[in-house]
Amino acid sequence: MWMSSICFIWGVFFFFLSLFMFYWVIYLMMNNIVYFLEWEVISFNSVKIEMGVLFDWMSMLFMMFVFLISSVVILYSKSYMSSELNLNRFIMLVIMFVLSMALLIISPNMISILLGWDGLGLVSYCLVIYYQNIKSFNAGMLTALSNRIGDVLILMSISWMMNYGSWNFYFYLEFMKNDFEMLVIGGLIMAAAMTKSAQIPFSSWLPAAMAAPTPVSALVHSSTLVTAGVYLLIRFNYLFIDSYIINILLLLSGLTMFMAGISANYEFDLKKIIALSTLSQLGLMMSILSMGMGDLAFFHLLTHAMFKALLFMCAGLIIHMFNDIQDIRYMGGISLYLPLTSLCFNIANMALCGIPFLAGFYSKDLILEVVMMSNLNLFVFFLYFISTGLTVFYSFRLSMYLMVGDYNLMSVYNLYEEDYVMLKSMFILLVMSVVSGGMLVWMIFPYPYMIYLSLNMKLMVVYVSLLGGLMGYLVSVMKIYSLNKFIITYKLSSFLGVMWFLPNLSTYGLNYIFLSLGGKMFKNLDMGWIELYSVRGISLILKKNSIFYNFFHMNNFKIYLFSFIMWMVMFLFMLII
Amino acid sequence: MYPSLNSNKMFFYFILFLSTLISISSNSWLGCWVGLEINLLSFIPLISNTNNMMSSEASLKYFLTQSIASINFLFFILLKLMWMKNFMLNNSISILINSSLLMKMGSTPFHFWFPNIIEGLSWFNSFILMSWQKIAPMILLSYYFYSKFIIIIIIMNSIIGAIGGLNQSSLRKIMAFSSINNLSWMLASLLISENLWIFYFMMYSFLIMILCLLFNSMNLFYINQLFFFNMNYGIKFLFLINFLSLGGLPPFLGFYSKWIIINFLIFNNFPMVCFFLIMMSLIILFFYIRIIYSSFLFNNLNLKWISIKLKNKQLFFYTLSSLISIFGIIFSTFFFM
Amino acid sequence: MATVPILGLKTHSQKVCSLYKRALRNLESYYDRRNVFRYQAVLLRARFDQNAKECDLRKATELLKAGEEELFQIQHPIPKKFAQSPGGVAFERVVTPPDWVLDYWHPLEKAQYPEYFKKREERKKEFIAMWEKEYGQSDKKNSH
Amino acid sequence: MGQLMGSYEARNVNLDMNDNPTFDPHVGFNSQRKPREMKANLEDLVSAKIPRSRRDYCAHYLLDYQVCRYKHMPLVYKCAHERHDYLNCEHADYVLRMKEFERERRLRVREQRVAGAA
Repeated sequence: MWMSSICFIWGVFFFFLSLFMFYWVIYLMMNNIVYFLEWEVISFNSVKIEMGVLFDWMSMLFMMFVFLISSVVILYSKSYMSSELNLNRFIMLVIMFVLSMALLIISPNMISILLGWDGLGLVSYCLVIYYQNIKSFNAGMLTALSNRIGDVLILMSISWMMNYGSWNFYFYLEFMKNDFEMLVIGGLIMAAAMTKSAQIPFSSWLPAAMAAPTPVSALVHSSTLVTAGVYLLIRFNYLFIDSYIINILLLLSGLTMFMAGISANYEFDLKKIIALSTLSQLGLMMSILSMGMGDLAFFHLLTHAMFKALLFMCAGLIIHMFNDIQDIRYMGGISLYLPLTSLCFNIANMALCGIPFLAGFYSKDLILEVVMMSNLNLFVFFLYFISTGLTVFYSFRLSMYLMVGDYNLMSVYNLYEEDYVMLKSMFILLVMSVVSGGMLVWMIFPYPYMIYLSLNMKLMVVYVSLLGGLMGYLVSVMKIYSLNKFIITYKLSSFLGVMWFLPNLSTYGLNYIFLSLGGKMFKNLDMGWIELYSVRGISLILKKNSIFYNFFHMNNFKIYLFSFIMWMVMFLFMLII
Repeated sequence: MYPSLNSNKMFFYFILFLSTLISISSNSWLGCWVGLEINLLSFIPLISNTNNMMSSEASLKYFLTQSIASINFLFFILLKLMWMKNFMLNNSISILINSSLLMKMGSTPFHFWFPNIIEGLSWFNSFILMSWQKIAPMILLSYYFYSKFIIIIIIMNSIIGAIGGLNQSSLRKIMAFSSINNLSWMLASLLISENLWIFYFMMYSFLIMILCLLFNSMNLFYINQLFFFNMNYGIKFLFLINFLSLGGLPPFLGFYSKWIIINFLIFNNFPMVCFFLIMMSLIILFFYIRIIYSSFLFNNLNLKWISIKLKNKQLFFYTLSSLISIFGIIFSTFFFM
Repeated sequence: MATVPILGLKTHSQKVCSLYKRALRNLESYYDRRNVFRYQAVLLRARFDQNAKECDLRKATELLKAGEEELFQIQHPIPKKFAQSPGGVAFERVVTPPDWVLDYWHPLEKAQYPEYFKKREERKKEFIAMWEKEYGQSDKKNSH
Repeated sequence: MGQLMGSYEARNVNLDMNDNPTFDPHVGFNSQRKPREMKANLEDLVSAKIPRSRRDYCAHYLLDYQVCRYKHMPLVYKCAHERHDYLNCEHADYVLRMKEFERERRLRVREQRVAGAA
């Protein structure tokens, strides 16, 4: 009784907290005000150490979404984790995660951001290794260490920011924009955000982190943890306008979007496909952010959070029904057996593709049209549109694999959908992923974007989507005589299918060099030269000298006094001469 | 620990303190000499203890060295008076006068009497010798010194203090060598200003007082006594951490004085002196830590029949002064908040 | 003991069977519809059957080597694995503590289940007796 | 991308998207052209916290929209008309700017042609 009621208590608590945040959003937006509370802990040699919180509509809105998702995820875990002995621990970890996310969201100060950021990294590590098998340990280590890079970069930016005497970056963004130090800080922050949001050199951890329990994936690796980087960059957005370092981010995030879109088509693990689609959407957010449209990135972040959490929760239910099997090759025909789950899944998938009037439509379509309106090079433009097509491509492929066809696992089976605990919490998100786009597009854009395009340009999104949908249908239909394209283009396919070999880069690639270097250093310096010439050497010299010195103390007292007199006489003679 | 309430000894203590005051407040060299001489003669009866042969040997040695130093001092101040008419500065004669004063305070290269004598003294007399007896010669030195000579002496002091103490097993000798090393800091502070010297000297006397009182109350004379030094771990920790303070490890009070001297030395362009002082105090810290380790970590026996009990009154005093020595620098920062 | 066979030493037919099975599993990863898989499996079987009657061992070894090579070249990067089997996502997710952990329980803990532990001790004695009957008395020199 | 295609023709006259008009505004016009006037005044814009990039010739519509937004805050869709007016104005502004861009391009081409003929 107690085990299941902890979920209920916390779920309801977070739900009401979310409603409270919604009230705050309305209040702050209506009056166009920002609350900035600050407590000066200590002021030391003109450096102020402060704890600040910033309540503006942006942080409150994000908090509202985070709390809503965490409330439904906790309610959902009641059933999903029902046979778990340590459910208390699990829920506590999730709550700690949500609280550190909240700390990150409301802090305008680098140090408190670091606290939230490190909290996210640590708790997400604990959550990834929640199932204690080798796969989870490896994934957790990869996650933790990739995020650790970001922590270090934030620490470095903190030390750079000490130049300004306070860590409230909020004040310096515009004021110190042309400063060289601020440029360095911006670069560090950008790289840190890239680790957290799994942009290209660091993206291998996000699919690996799918070793976590599915509610965790729904909360952590789809909508909150990975968007922390995007959120941080939205806060730092003023700094990046017209600065050249952001072009690197534009390129890398565009490539991430593209790479993840392609890799999702080769992946067969249900959760990994969704993770890769998250990665693709993160790339979309990052790239529109790096073009200076922070509000659009934020908008997509929110809508994406809704339908991606829903998608993960549906996937979790399916995995639950299939007795932990995640491979979509075993699945099929679930629309017949799990109709309500399939309903949620398809709506979330369509929202992801940007089917009109679902949540994703408002944000993605707006982003793409703004991209078309802006002055952009051809390469990035194609990255955007190919990735949009790829999104529809893998979504359709996934739907086809899951919904259509026969059940592939075994011949005698009975799937049932009586788990209304999970379904109820999914329905909350279902409603949100239908209406949140239309709601937010009115609410959070005080300054609307004007779009004016020619017909073909306007229909470009529709073209690529239709093409992607067609291809998604084609790859998932398998006939006896159809050629296996994977074997035909084996090398290319394996390159694209494993995220352009990025996992190898972040596991074996870099470690090897540094480990071997460290081994050599240890052998030659620590155990060799340093030991001989500094540690042993100094102590030997001191010991020898000390023994030699003790020899002087063996002398006669008479000799000592005599030598003193001699010394005096010597100087006396010098005086006379 | 407390000096016995013997009226004769009280009298000699009185003369000991008074003679130093005579010496340092006199306005002629001859008056200074008189003060030093009285000081010498009043300290000898304080040293001697009829029950202990070592102390009479020490008093004899002390008498010999100090009187030879006094003779030389008298000779050269008279010589200076005759030849230079008291106004001129001459390097050679300043070296001669300085040498005799350095011998009096037990600085290198005339320090050989110092560890020898201290070996025969009680802890309280060692404390007097290491702190009070240094006042008069050092103040006199500050009147008239040849700075290049003193710099050489400083460096030698720091090296000899560090190297000499490394191989000792007697706590009194270790304290003597650490005193030689601290003498180098004091001389360095004399190069800069007398106020700095007073500051350093007060700090040093305070720290050394805590340790001497401690050793006296527990009858500790050799390192191996620390191996079976059986008392409450926390109290032991509190006491022995004073060694780190004396060695000048940063969060403790002993660092404060050294810090300020380092600061002034660098301001006044003595980087080399500063370098030697810091490096050698590292070695000093090394053998302090060795003392502490033996009591804390390994070789530490808890013998049931050796148990050290402190009187409550003493304990309060020691704890208070140890606390000041450990947290003094942290407390003092509150003054500047 | 001398009777332990040298592990890893397989006959040629064992190697071929192993190759065939692995190739089938690989095909299963590629062709996820059952009917398509059956068709491909028949084709694969036909390729194996073609050379089934090969008596020249030198040639057969070469064929085996070529087969291994081909399988390696088209190994699926994401093989199809059941979740709880080795290599699957949920492998060892539910930890089953080994039996000997019970021997290290505290006597007080053991006292909570007296019947079970009584039976357990008896079973242990039986097991030791069985062991000694089969393999003989353990050497005193080897024991600690 | 649209911008890229639109400005592709202008490359051979070295005209960039962000360039200001260089010719006299009256060249080739019979009637006198009036300079555009800014309807919203600066104090209102500042007090409404309109960011600098939005203080253009349509800012008075934007001000109306903001007022309406604050009036109906959670139900912002009631301000659809104001929003529409603002976007229409922006659209007209965009068309005008594009026309000016095209005029600039053609004048530059003409200048080259005249220089080539001479």
